[in-house]
Amino acid sequence: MASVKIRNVEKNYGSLRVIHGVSIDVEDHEFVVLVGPSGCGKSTLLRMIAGLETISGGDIMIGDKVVNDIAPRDRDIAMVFQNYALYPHMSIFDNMGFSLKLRKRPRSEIEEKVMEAADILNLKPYLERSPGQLSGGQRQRVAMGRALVRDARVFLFDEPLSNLDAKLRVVMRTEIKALHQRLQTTSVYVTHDQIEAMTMADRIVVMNAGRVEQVGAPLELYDSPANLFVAGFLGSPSMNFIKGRFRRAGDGAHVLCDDGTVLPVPATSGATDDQQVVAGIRPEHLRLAGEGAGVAATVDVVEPTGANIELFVELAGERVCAVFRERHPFRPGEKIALGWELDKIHLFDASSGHRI
Amino acid sequence: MYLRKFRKFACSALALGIMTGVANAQTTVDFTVAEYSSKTGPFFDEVAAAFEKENPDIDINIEVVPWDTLLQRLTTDIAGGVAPDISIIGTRWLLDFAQQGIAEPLDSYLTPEFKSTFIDTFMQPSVIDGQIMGLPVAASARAMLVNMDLFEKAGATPPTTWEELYEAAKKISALPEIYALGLQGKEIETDAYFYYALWTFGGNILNEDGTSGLDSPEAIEAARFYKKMLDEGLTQPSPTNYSRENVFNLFKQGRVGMIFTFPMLIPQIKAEAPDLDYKVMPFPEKVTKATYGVTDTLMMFADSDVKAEAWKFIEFAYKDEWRSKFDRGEGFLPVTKNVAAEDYYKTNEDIAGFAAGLPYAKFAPTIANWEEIADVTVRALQRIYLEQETPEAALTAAAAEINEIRGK
Amino acid sequence: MKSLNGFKPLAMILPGLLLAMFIIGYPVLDLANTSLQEVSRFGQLRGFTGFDNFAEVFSDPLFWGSLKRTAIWTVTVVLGTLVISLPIAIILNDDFYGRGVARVIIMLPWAISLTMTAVVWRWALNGRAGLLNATLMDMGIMTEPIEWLAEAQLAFTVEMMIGILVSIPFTTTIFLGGLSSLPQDSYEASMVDGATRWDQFRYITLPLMKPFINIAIVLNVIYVFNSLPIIWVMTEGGPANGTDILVTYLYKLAFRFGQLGKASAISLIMFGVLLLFTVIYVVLVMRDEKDTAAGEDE
Amino acid sequence: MPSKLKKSLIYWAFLSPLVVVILFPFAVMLVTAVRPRDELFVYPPRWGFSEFRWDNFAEMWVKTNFGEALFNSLYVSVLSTVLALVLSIPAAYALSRYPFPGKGAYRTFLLMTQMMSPIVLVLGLFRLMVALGMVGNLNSLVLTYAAFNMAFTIWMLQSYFSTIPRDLEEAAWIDGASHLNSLIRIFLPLAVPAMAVTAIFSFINGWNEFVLALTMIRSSDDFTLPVQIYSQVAGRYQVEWHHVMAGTVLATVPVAIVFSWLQKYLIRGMALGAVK
Repeated sequence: MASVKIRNVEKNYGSLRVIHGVSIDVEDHEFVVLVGPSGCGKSTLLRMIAGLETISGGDIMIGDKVVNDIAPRDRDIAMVFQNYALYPHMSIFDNMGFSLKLRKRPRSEIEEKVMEAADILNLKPYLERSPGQLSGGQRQRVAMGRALVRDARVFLFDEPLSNLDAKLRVVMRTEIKALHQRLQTTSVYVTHDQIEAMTMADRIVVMNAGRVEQVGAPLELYDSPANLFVAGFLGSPSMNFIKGRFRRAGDGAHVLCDDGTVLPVPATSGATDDQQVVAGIRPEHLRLAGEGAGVAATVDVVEPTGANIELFVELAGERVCAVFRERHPFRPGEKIALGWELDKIHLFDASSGHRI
Repeated sequence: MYLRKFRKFACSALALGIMTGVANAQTTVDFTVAEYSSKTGPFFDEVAAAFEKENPDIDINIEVVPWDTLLQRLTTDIAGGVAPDISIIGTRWLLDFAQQGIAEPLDSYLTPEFKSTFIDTFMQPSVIDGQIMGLPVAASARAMLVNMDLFEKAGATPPTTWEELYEAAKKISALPEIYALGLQGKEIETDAYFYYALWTFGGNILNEDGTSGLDSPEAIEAARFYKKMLDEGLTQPSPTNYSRENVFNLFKQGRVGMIFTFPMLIPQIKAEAPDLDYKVMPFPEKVTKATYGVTDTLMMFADSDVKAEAWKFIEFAYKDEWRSKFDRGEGFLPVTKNVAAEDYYKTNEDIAGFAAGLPYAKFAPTIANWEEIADVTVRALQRIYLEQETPEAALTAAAAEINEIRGK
Repeated sequence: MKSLNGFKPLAMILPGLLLAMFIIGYPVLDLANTSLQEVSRFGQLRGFTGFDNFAEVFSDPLFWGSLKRTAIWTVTVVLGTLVISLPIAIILNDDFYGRGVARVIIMLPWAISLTMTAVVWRWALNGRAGLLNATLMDMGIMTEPIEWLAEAQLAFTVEMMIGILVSIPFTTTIFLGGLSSLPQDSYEASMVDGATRWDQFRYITLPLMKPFINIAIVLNVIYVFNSLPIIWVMTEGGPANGTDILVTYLYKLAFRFGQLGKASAISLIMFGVLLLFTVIYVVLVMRDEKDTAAGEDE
Repeated sequence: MPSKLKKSLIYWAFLSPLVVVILFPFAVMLVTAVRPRDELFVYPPRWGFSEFRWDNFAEMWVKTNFGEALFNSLYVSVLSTVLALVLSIPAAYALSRYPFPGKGAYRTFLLMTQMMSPIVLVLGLFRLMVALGMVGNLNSLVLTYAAFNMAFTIWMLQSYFSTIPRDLEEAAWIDGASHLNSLIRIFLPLAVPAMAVTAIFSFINGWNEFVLALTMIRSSDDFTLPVQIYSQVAGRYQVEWHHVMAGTVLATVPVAIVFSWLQKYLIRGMALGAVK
């Protein structure tokens, strides 16, 4: 197995710079997910690790060797492509065993390896078929099988689940995670789906417009997002943001919104008085306040998802979303009051977006 | 000009729907003209225009056809039932046309005085089984052209006999990158190039009994002579890559001392190699003197339904003024006595050189399947020049094959 | 949604079918009829003679010689064209400086008629006055001019090379069409799998190009088998019939020696040989190709 | 050195022998066409010549009636292409859209029509044209060229049409369009590249065809270009090579230009057609 070190790597297409000095260290056996909106450069970065894109600046090291100028085949990496990139004219068996055939491995070894991978991914009944005769899910598994057989030092995944239907995506997610726990191969996984990131990653790298916003464990990012972008990106439904001014009052503190609403915040916050701030509260951290407490809000839209109820309310002149496990009989237009644990609210500097 | 054409197609496209032909008042004489040079088409258009002025009710439709595809054109026309009324053909095909009943005998049309205008030697080849099946329209006799500069440089004298030719050849070939004799070995008239020697060595294309004369001792000796010249580098190498035209090009380039050619080369030399000093001489002789007379024939088609009008045009076209203009323009020998009597043919020593051979001119026998026999002969000669077979073996095999073709 | 009954498509096919049947069908029947008749020099049918023409053809040594040369001619030209056109297509499919110019030049031989190409080559190959010898001698490659068309073997080789040259544009275009329809991501996957450029060519490009190669082979064989102008203009099948292939021998028989019956027989035999080849090829080679491409989508 | 430049050099090195061999005849043509007549047969043969004799082209234009031949070639090539397309578009559409009895037989028939080369059929074709009373008329060429080209045009169009998604038309049908105007308004605009490709192929076949034109056309002012130029070489005692080559150059230039201009269509047409 091997670690993957990315040292302030840059990438530009002509004069346009798409990746600005990114540095990430993927430890041995780790499962790191690169997540971000489409066009943020995550796939480009992955392809640079694979060697399918040239590196404009900085270094990429696999294990302890700089691989900038090494051809993909000599980097000992395996990759699962977004639309599987299976060889249409070869059988599933040949598809999976192709990398070994290229390295002139004996037939018996190829058979053994392919059978083993087919077992893991229960592809045995389809080995003699051609890709055209398989379903999306099956083809996705063959793409993975091909990577398995390669038993490379690093696995690269380029949004492998994006072409699957929602149900199958959940199943495959768990399968990939189980596979990693079993094989412990260092993996770099690219996705735009933040739920995949949260559920699969040992560590997540949130990227935006060619820059790294934050790197950390899923829950660390979820609970203490470094900036507005990360806060808004992770979590579904996403965090609510309300602008206002930070005010200290006695031993407490609050945020005064433009329309006069007062939002209680922890006094320990490092914000300075009258600082323009953005208050962030996750929908599941909002709860119905008792009589006379909490902040006034009027119900706008009620969306039951079965497991819980997503409630959209008008609060401090902004649309805010709250999630409740219990089935309260909310009716549009009803006046309610919402409250939250002081340690659950986040404050960001309005101009820089950084966490305070 | 284009508009007229467009109208013509539009109405014929209409004709596709309705098959009725449009009966026109004029009678049309279809005349297929073989193309000797870029001057041929315009000349016959001029004759036709003049004729149509005098005979407004007759329209002459000229169709100019390249020589190489003339036989194919006539074959498809006849097969398709749209043969022309009159056509220029190679005399060597005349027998086939006559035998298949396609050519119209002209004796009944030919008035005695019109017949007397023709030079007998040229009339002879178009007479088959006593019937005149066509009129000579173009004639040439072959002769030798020598490059006087090369002869002076080599200190050789233009030869009159094959031995003298051989001696002179050795001197001329000594000159750097110069060859004494141009030897044709490819395509049309490759066999004629051999007949010049065959005849002068005393041989003949056909023996009295009609069998092929190719395996006669004289024929073999003539072939051996050519082969000797080739082997000793006295001719240009690989003759089988040299068609008639390629050999003449060598002469124009001044790279060859002697060639056997026809009068039509003279105007070319004047245009393309103006300062070439050449002299026209008869073929070298051994046993006899000989030259190769070649005529083309103007023939009328038996199933033409405008024979009278066609004949009228023929008589018109044979007027001295037209014949003289035609012969001079194309560089042919005259076929009619009056034109031959013109001083141009007396004073012009080039033409005189070619015409001098007429008394002893020999003609290719008008026999059936001539093209095939010629092809067999050419193939034999090519095998000899390529050293694939000795002259004797090649010629005997060829003679056998010819006899089989002729059913002798 | 089969919204149209079987009649409408037939109606759409009919006009084209009628024209083709009429314009091509009639002459084929006429040819068949002629081949069974005794025919005069000028194409007049002289009555039924059954298979005499065919018997005459099969007993003619020049026919067998021409048949052998036709096989050599077709195989060499078609294979030569394929072997050269594939790399050319791969290059032209890739992006490099001056690609546009290269494409136009490669396509140029298609813009000029075969007859003209042959006339120009014959003029250039002429022993003494030809520019080819001149150029080669100027470049010092040769000291003595070579008589390219003097001897059958060399002449035939030169003609085959020109045959290849003029077939390259058509074949390259077919391959370019094929190459640009290949799935690009398979190549990236193969790079990761450890394939060198040669492996990519052997295991991905070639197998996926099979349908295009087959089409190119069938069409080229048909066009090359029937190609008259190059050999006719340059050597007329000579010297000593050394470069005659069936179509030039047939043309000589029909229009120079006037043996139309025999010529018709040969043309039918040619059609038979070509038909046989195409049917066998289509059944054998292109059939198994059909099932691998079956069931394309989910 | 940037990889693209290195790659370009390697590619050009590989292409250069072929490019030289392709351009050689064109160079010979050009050099012979502009040479003064008395330098045609100079020894040793050389590329150079004393002066550009441009009026060779003018002389040739007049002497060989080149203008008329050019018009005839254009007339025949364009009309036969239009006729071939008009007849093959519905057929190709039917082949690609509807299953119908005898479809396989029809496709094999098309392939077989390709197998009979015109040379072999020239006598029969001639008799047919005589029966139609069209011998000597350029329309006979228009018909025969269209008939011989149709096999390829139908096959080419059909393989392209089958790549055009059906749902566009089906949507039009639902909107109430009849089959005919869905074909014309929706389908054909999408098929323009394929039609361009087939048009080029058919045009070039018509432009360069020789044997049929030689047999069918009688009077020299109806000759098409290939026949007109060939007639200056075939069997004449006096071959004016500078005119022959001048004619060949002029006959090649228009097609070469059309070619390079529509070239990208050709590739795209072939590609999308995927030649199934």
